[in-house]
Amino acid sequence: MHTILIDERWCKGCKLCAVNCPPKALHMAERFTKRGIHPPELALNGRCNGCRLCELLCPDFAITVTEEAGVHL
Amino acid sequence: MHTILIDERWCKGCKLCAVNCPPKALHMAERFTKRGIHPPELALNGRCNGCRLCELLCPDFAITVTEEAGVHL
Amino acid sequence: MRQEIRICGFGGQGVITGAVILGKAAAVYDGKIACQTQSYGPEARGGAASAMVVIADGPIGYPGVHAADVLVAMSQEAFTRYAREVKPECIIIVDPDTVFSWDIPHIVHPVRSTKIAEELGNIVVANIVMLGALTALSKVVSREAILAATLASVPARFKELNRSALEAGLEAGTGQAA
Amino acid sequence: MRQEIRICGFGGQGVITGAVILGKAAAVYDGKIACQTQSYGPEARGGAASAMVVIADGPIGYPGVHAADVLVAMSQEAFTRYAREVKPECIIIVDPDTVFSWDIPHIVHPVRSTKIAEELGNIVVANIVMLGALTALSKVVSREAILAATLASVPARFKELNRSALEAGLEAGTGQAA
Amino acid sequence: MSTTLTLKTAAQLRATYLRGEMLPSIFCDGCGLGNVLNYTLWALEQLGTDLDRTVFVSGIGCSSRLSGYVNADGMHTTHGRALSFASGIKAANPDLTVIVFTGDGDGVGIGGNHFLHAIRRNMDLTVILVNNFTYGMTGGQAAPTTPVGSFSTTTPYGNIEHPLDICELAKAIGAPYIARWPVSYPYQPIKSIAQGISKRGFSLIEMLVPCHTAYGRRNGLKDLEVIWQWYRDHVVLLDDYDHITQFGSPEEQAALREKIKIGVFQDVERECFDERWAALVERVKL
Amino acid sequence: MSTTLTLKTAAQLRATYLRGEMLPSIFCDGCGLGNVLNYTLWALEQLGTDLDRTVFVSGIGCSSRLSGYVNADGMHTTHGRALSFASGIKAANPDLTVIVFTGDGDGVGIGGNHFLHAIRRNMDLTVILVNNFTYGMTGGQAAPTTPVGSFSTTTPYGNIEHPLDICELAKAIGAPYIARWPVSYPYQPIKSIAQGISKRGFSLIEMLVPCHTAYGRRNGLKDLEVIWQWYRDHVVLLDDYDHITQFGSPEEQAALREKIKIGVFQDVERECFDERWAALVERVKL
Amino acid sequence: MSTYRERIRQALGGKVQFVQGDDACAYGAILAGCTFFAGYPITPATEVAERMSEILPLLGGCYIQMEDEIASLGAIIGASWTGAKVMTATSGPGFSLMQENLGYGIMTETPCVIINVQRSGPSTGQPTLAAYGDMMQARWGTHGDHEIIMLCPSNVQEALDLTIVAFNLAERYRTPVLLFIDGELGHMRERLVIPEDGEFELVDRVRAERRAGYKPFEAGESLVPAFAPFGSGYRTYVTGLTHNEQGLPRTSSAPIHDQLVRRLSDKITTHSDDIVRYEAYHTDDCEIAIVAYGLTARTCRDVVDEGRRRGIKVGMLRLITIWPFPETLVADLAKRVDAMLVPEMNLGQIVHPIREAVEGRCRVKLLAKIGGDLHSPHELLEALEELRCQPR
Amino acid sequence: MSTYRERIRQALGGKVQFVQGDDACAYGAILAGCTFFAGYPITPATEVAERMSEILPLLGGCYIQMEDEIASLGAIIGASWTGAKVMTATSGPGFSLMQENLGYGIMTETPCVIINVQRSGPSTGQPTLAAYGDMMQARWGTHGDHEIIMLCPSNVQEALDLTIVAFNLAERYRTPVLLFIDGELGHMRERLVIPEDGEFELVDRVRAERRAGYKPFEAGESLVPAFAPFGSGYRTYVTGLTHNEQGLPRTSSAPIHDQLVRRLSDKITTHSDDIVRYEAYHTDDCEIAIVAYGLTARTCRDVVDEGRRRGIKVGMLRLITIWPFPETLVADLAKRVDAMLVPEMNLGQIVHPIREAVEGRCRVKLLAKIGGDLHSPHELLEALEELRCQPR
Ligand SMILES: Cc1ncc(C[n+]2csc(CCOP(=O)(O)OP(=O)(O)O)c2C)c(N)n1
Ligand SMILES: Cc1ncc(C[n+]2csc(CCOP(=O)(O)OP(=O)(O)O)c2C)c(N)n1
Ligand code: SF4
Ligand code: SF4
Ligand code: SF4
Ligand code: SF4
Ligand code: SF4
Ligand code: SF4
Ligand SMILES: [Mg+2]
Ligand SMILES: [Mg+2]
Repeated sequence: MHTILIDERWCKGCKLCAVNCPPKALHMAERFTKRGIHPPELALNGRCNGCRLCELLCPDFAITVTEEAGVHL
Repeated sequence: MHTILIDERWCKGCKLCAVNCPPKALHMAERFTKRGIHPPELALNGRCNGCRLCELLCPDFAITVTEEAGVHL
Repeated sequence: MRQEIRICGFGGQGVITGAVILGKAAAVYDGKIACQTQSYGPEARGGAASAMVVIADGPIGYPGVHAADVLVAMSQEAFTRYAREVKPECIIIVDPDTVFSWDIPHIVHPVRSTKIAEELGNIVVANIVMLGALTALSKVVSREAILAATLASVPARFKELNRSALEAGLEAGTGQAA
Repeated sequence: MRQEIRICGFGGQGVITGAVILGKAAAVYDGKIACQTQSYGPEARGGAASAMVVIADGPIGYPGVHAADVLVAMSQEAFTRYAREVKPECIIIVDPDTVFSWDIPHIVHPVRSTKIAEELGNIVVANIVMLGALTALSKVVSREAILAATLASVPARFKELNRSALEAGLEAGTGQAA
Repeated sequence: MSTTLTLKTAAQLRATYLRGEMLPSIFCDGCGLGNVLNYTLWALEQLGTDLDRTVFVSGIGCSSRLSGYVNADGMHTTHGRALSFASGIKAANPDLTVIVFTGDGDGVGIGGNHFLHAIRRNMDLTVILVNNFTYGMTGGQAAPTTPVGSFSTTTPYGNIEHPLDICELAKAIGAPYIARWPVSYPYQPIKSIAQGISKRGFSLIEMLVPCHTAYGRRNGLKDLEVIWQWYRDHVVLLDDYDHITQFGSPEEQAALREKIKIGVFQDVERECFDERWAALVERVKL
Repeated sequence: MSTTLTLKTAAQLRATYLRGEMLPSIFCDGCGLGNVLNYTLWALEQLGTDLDRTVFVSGIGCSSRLSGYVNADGMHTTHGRALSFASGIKAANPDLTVIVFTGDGDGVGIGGNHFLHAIRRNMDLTVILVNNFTYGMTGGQAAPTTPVGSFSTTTPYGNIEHPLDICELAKAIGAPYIARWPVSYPYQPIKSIAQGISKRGFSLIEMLVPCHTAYGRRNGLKDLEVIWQWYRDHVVLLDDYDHITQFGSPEEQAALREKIKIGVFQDVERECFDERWAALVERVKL
Repeated sequence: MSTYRERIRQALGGKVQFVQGDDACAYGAILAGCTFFAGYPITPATEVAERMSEILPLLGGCYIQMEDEIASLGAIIGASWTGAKVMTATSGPGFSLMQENLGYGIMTETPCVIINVQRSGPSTGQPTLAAYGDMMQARWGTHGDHEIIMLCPSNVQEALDLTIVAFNLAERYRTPVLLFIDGELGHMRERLVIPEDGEFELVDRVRAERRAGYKPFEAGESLVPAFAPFGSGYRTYVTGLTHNEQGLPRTSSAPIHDQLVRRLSDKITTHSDDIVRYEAYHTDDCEIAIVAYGLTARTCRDVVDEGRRRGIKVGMLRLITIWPFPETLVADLAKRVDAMLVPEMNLGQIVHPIREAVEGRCRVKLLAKIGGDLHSPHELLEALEELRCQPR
Repeated sequence: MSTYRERIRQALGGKVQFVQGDDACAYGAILAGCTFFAGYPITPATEVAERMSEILPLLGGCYIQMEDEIASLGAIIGASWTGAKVMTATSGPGFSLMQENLGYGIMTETPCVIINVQRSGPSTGQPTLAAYGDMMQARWGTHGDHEIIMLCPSNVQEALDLTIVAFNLAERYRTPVLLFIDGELGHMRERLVIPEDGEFELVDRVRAERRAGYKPFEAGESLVPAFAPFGSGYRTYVTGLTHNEQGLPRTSSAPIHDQLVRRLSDKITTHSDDIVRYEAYHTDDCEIAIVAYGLTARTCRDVVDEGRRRGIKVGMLRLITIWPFPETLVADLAKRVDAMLVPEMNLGQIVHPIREAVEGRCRVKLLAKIGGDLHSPHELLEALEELRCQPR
């Protein structure tokens, strides 16, 4: 089971990860980060297949796919 | 019958006219001009066919083909 | 009389546009002297941005803000940085969705400009909401002037949106002023 | 003692090379102080060229020629221009094939350098012929020095040609000096 | 060269290659410049490039800011001149790997002449040129790559100048490695950047990067999804291009005219400057 | 367009087109630059160009001195920048005929970027670029056109840099008219220059001119006859080239590699800057 | 059909506007009759180009974005020779690149206007922040001996007004004229009133009148030769080489060079009365004079008022023309005051010609400030107080 | 196998030579340890490049001819960051083009040497003739605040000696150093004695010693940071933007900008004692001082001798370091003399800082000469006589 970590200092809420996630496992959270943006979060645990495309397409190195439990940096 | 005029102020004695004259009608004179070079002159009157290649190939606009008698400018 | 207004927040929130419209309202429609400046980092898009307007009756020398008479803050970072440079009687307006804490000895007027704008259908008019609130609360420019300046500054197809945003802001501000 | 030498003519006649060899003879082989300068127009190739050498026992201040002690002229134009800037006792050497008239109150030494060079097989050594003549007539440099400097300045395959030219010049000069 | 990207996690990649103190980047949210950087780092990782012996050079522009994020020697120079500084570095120390980040404006606008001559000399540089059709950093003026008819802050009535095809230009001058990829393709650019770095001589990887802020905004492409889609719709693989040219229907052929060719344009061997210089020195040195 | 040159005598041509007070030229004896000038004047004569409405622009170099000899408006600018001045003249007054004389160093050495962009914009200029393989005016340093192995004052051990093919470069950028001729061919350049002037858009006529003084001297080609012969031996007409490539013997094909292609490389129509600008103004003007 | 002047007003829009210093420069250019602009984007000068690209097509003029600043200046010089009034705009890095062609413009006596919206250098420095670090570069940036004209406005309205003046001076003296503002003023918005025709002077370069005997670089008493545009049949040859009055190269003649280069210099220095503009504020009776220019001078005005309130006899000489430097003006002032305070947004540049002019006749105190912030009224007052306490 | 220093001597040839000023600069560079040269031909500086192109391959160094002067300076700055000692050479038009990258070299603290063999400007002017028209450009040519080091030899031997000094200063202060001669000296041939190792100083930039905690732009008391070449694992980021001690861009911080730019300036001005070189000739008791530099100073020496013979109490201060300007030196001299005569091969350039330093303490007379000819001893003497007759 994969989960994702978001570096909230770096994430700009651009949605590229969510838009390009093949199984649409990500959506943008309602809440604001300190930077004033909506960060992505896993929509339903278990949908993520660990393909890492989000990592590759995130322009801000803000997302990490991991098999460990998620922590916000 | 053609003859050639040389503008001695401009001629640099490069020989291009003489070298490229198809009937070899030109040769370089023995004498020096004021610029210290040997100017071209008609080798044998009558050989020149008036083709004007010398005019076209003279880089210094120094030679004119004419049907009038030659005068040195 | 010299009045100093600062509008600040993230780059991208339209704080500069807001200040430009404010200045235009004063200079072109209220017939005052006005001078608008700004400061931002290379991170214009996302970093801290601050726009200043000085409004006066005569020539304006130093064009910057010494101590604001009015402060509009649309991000925590900007608030923290600029809340120090205000007059004791400064009118302070913040968006409580982006400025979380405002522990200072001033009355702070919270105006949910982002939310109001989102509700109006486009987050980009949050700055116009703030202009409305500012006009209602501070009276640095007239209502007529700010409306005229706003409408003159936006493309035709956005005029209605902006008018609504301004009115919503005026309303929110008037409520606060009470 | 300061001695000023000018070698002048058309661009392309090697007047500068001549002066360089002369300077080198003085500075490197005669152990004197020497300074060589030149002047030419954009028409370097064909226009007037003049090269100057100052030879002295101590540091050389002004590097140019005030009034030449030795003048070598290889074109009429150059002669006409520079024959004015000479000392009364100036040694003047000209090539009578390129300098036609020299109506001045100095003894003028005609040396047919171009012709001599042509006879030696290459017109380009006319300048070296002149160096020989100059050495013979003026003694600004020693014969050993001028020979060494000449040989050091030309590619191996031209050494003999240059040696002959220098000797021809020395001979022509010695004849004149007589 | 494999394109398996499982060797390291993104977190490890970051820790190894990035200057943490430089992040978040100064780029707009969603700007593909970050992707270009990401792909570059993966290429370095694939090659096992020694960062201690690698220099990242750039000019001035959004794209030229990329050099600052890599935790290696770097040189952020003057606008348009990156290739001359890079040439100096490479010529003075051919053992270094020199990678240049530049923009369309920096690289072939003001810097076109250095581009021309660095390729002519075949300097052993890997040039990652970001083409976003605009001068992004200064807010979206027309660039030499701006399509005809496009709007920009200096072409308020539509651009009238022919845009430059950078890869074709590089090919005419003789660059031994040339590729073009849009940023929406992650794997191919990684491979091309790695190939470019491995190549002795000048390598050009032109990255098509959407600039939604400065360019997109004025051309109906402000939305990130929309502009990414535009790039998907407007590119054609070199092979497909050739295939359609030969066998396609008239409509398919007509559609080609609107499309930008992508792929590897050139991959040949050609002796580079430092090899030839070394041979010359070998021949004459005392 | 006829190539009969009987309309005027050389003396009349001189009187009409030359600034007498500028002659004799500053060029070396036998330098082909004079021929280039001569051919240009004949082309003007053929076209009946109005000298009062023609401007000759140049940069700095021996070749760039040519503008000074024509009795017309002229602008002798800074080194490498002729095309930017010329672009300004043409853009400001499209009714003028603008002819540029430049050198290989001036035009595509230091000036390469202006070359690139003037072509990209398709400025309506006729550029007569003299390629003599060297920086002549400064005494013979290596130029971007110097052949590999050649000697120059700055390549005392032989040049190692690849020379640029200027016509191919212009073609890649899209110049609508491109021709290359050696100076020993008189009639073809006259025709090409005339065609170039008539063409709306950027025309390039590259003239191969022997520089026996600065280049030839160091490469066994000091003698005028020898260097003229070199050019005769080292050129091949485009048609012949294609023919030999297709049908030639292996030896003939091998020989091609040493040869420079000459002829008309490009002759197409392409809307030029001032036409497009005029259309834009027409569309928006008050 | 409306006249060209009417269309200009139409293109510029409302009479009272709230616009940036950069915009004002563009408006000034259009009002002055500029029909050709070539430029290259650079912060914080880009808006000048942007405005020109919007307005010029409306008026049938030409805007062209070149490949760099070298080409931009080249293009406007070329265009100027067709008779057009021309301009370019840039900032430090671009101005550095323009130096070679600037010298060409001077040597060929080409009217043109260059706007430099200064940012903080050296090098790329602080691209978005204000500075006055190119003041001496304006005077000495290109190689060889030359004079230059440079104007320095203090507010948005003056940016417009002085741009018109810059064009007029360029036309009158046939020389490149520089107008220097800074990133802060360039991006500052203020009330701008667009003047009516007739409210400002409009100068056109003197045209050649007859072809016979015309020498393109022969100057009469004005020291400025008459101009014949390309295409008018005068067949002018223009070269950056030393040239005779005919315009033909004469590169080895010392007298021709001397005569030419001195004339180019003299045509500016001998007309400095016409060129020099300044504002004297309470300088009649002052003991301390602030000598300021540009943005800083705005604050200094406030400070003079405040200083007087505090009993300091302070005044301000605001330099509007920086080059040619108003040497006598400053020297005369030096005779009358105890001290001069020179606040500069650089490490001390115009203080050099000031000190040179002062010749020790009064104290000169530099208040240098760099990094992007303006001098605050407070620090200026402090400096004043300090000067007051240190008697000579 | 011979050592590198031995091979240098072999490559340079005979110990006593008769060569040009340009050659001497090249020789000096090689002796100083220069291994990288990038350049672009220009009269009258081309011979420097030609010599370097001959010698460097013999020693395994690198010569590269770039596409222009901008690229040439760019290339040597890049090469310098690999640790090489680097040089380029040019003349006025090329030096004008170098201004932007010169500022970059200053801002990034890159050791490099630039030779300017001055010709007569403005613009292309007189390409083959001598002038000293770029003296102020050297100081002020690039945008933004900065200091610069510039040396000015008077003869061929000194051209070699001072080129070595230029490299040493560049290395010691990590900054571009300019060496200015003129077309006449550049092409003048004189006796040159190639000094032995040990007869001259050789300085190398201070190297970083440990990676831990290394900040590439942190400077100690010397104000000069320690250098870590590219490829040595220190991972240095170099930018022309305002940067912190780590080298990272900080473009909106006024204090960081102020600190950086003042340090760059101070590292030169505070070491002026080490940098300033001059020659005082009979200045102890003189009443009139000739203040001269470069080629002109040669003639002035003769003139001082002749003047003394004629009973004029004349001396000469020959400035060798022009920038940083030796202000106190000149100011002190001004206190002791009646008048200064400043002969310049320009319309008056170094006379400005001289006048500024003099502060009216003595008369200052400029003797300006342009057009290519040197001041003749005669006209210098005339000027002296005139000065003597006009008492203060
Ligand atoms: C000499 C100079 N001219 C202009 C500029 C201003 N400038 C900075 S970035 C830039 C454009 C960069 O365009 P590009 O290389 O395409 O990069 P992008 O921002 O689009 O990624 C310009 C014109 C400058 N810094 N220096
Ligand atoms: C900025 C600048 N750099 C260098 C020069 C010196 N320069 C004058 S002409 C020339 C070379 C010209 O070469 P090319 O254009 O090929 O003309 P050619 O003389 O060979 O005909 C150079 C480098 C200059 N005048 N200006
Ligand atoms: S792509 Fe990256 S920056 Fe964008 S929303 Fe996702 S995590 Fe955030
Ligand atoms: S790893 Fe793949 S599936 Fe999981 S969130 Fe990222 S893109 Fe979606
Ligand atoms: S070609 Fe012309 S210049 Fe040469 S020799 Fe003949 S006439 Fe004289
Ligand atoms: S006209 Fe023809 S034949 Fe007569 S001299 Fe000239 S080239 Fe020879
Ligand atoms: S302006 Fe464009 S290129 Fe620059 S960061 Fe923003 S999106 Fe990217
Ligand atoms: S140097 Fe070469 S190009 Fe120049 S005039 Fe002489 S032969 Fe012609
Ligand atoms: Mg771009
Ligand atoms: Mg050439």
